[in-house]
Amino acid sequence: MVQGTAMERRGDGTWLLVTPGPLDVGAIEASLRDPLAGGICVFVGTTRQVTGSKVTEELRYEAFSEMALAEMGRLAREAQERWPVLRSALHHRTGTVAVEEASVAVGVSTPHRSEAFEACRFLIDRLKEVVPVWKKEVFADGRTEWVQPGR
Amino acid sequence: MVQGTAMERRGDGTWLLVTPGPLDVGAIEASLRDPLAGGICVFVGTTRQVTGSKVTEELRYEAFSEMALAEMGRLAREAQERWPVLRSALHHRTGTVAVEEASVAVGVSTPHRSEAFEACRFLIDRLKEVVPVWKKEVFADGRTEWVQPGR
Amino acid sequence: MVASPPVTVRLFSVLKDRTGMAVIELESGGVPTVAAALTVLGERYPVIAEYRRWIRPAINLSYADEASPLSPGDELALITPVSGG
Amino acid sequence: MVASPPVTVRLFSVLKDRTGMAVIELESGGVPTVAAALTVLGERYPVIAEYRRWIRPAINLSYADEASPLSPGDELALITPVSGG
Repeated sequence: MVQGTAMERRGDGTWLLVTPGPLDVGAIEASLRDPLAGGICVFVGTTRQVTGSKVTEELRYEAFSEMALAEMGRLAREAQERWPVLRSALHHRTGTVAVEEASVAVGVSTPHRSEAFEACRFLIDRLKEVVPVWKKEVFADGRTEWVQPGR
Repeated sequence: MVQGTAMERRGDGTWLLVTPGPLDVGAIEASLRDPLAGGICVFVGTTRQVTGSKVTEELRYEAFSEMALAEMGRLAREAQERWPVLRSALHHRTGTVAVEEASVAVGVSTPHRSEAFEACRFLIDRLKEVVPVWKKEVFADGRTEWVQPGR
Repeated sequence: MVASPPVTVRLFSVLKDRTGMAVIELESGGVPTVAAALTVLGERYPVIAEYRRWIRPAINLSYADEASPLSPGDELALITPVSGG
Repeated sequence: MVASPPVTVRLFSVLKDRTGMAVIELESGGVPTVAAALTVLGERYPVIAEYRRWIRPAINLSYADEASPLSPGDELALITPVSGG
């Protein structure tokens, strides 16, 4: 799988990143600080070793990076329209992501905590529906399989 | 206000901290990594500068630290009973917390994302109800006021 | 005759500010319950009587209630409405 | 006569693996719509016909649909069910 290079976009209090490197949740949280914020909610998706009877060795992610950034930007704007989002961040890793490592991290800051949870949940749910990223499971027995929800 | 010293407890996948020092969200997130986790949710509460017409200069937190640790431990266990929580962290800062800085951070890791959001929300909501910590608002005009919900 | 250890009362936040006290020791024989301790304290410190309806008592780091018995050596904390987070 | 720029088709994930192609260029005159492009591609690569009902087309980085028109120079991406996160 091609590793690719990082693509990044910042502006309007939004930090978008598609990168083959590890995700930095501390930096994401720092980027969300805002004098009008009372709450920050961050969700991080990590590679899980066991799903039912299957043992995952690692995940390999492929992204259509330019469009992934564009879709993530659209989601950030949609969240801003629905909740009083002050800042947001959507980061996705590409390439091989080992067990326990982070493939995705999204976060928002808002004046109060309810809306932080709601907007963060919205971003990760929608990201999984529309952002053009695909994962291939690599199982402990050596088999590999593209994950294709609904297919 | 007395600054106090840090009190910490670790065990059962739970990291509890009451500290006069800054909170380290990167370290919290790292502590939540688990091979069985698919999702990590972290909530961070920060000092908001503006509430209605009031301008906050800083918040000053006082904790009954020994009991705060005990209550945070009970909340972590209660979350473990209600959701498949793998690891959790509850950290609260004491003393002066400037605008944009974090006073509280709670996080959990779980196999799937829904339960991570639910358990994290439960922990911060209950923490605000039962953990013996009090904040004093210091307004820009120099007035101070203990925040006493329901009083 | 050896004296029983006292009940140690701990105050925080507004009660500590307004009484000027962080710790008060009560002779344990006179305060068999939390309610009795609050009455004794309220007579000595009017602000404790004023706040009594909002105080959640805690004994030895766990929430209790006014009917809870106190034993010599117990630590009684007067928890006014919390505002952490 | 100057030739029109082609429509550039981008493939990912399972379609890239099974066709062995990441980019395919189509003469734009023959594919006035996404549907026409998918038909042409499906004839050349059976896996694209097989996946057609699950493909969400995107034109120039935005989701579109089969009825969407294609212009010379457009980039058409074939987005199979995504599984990021």
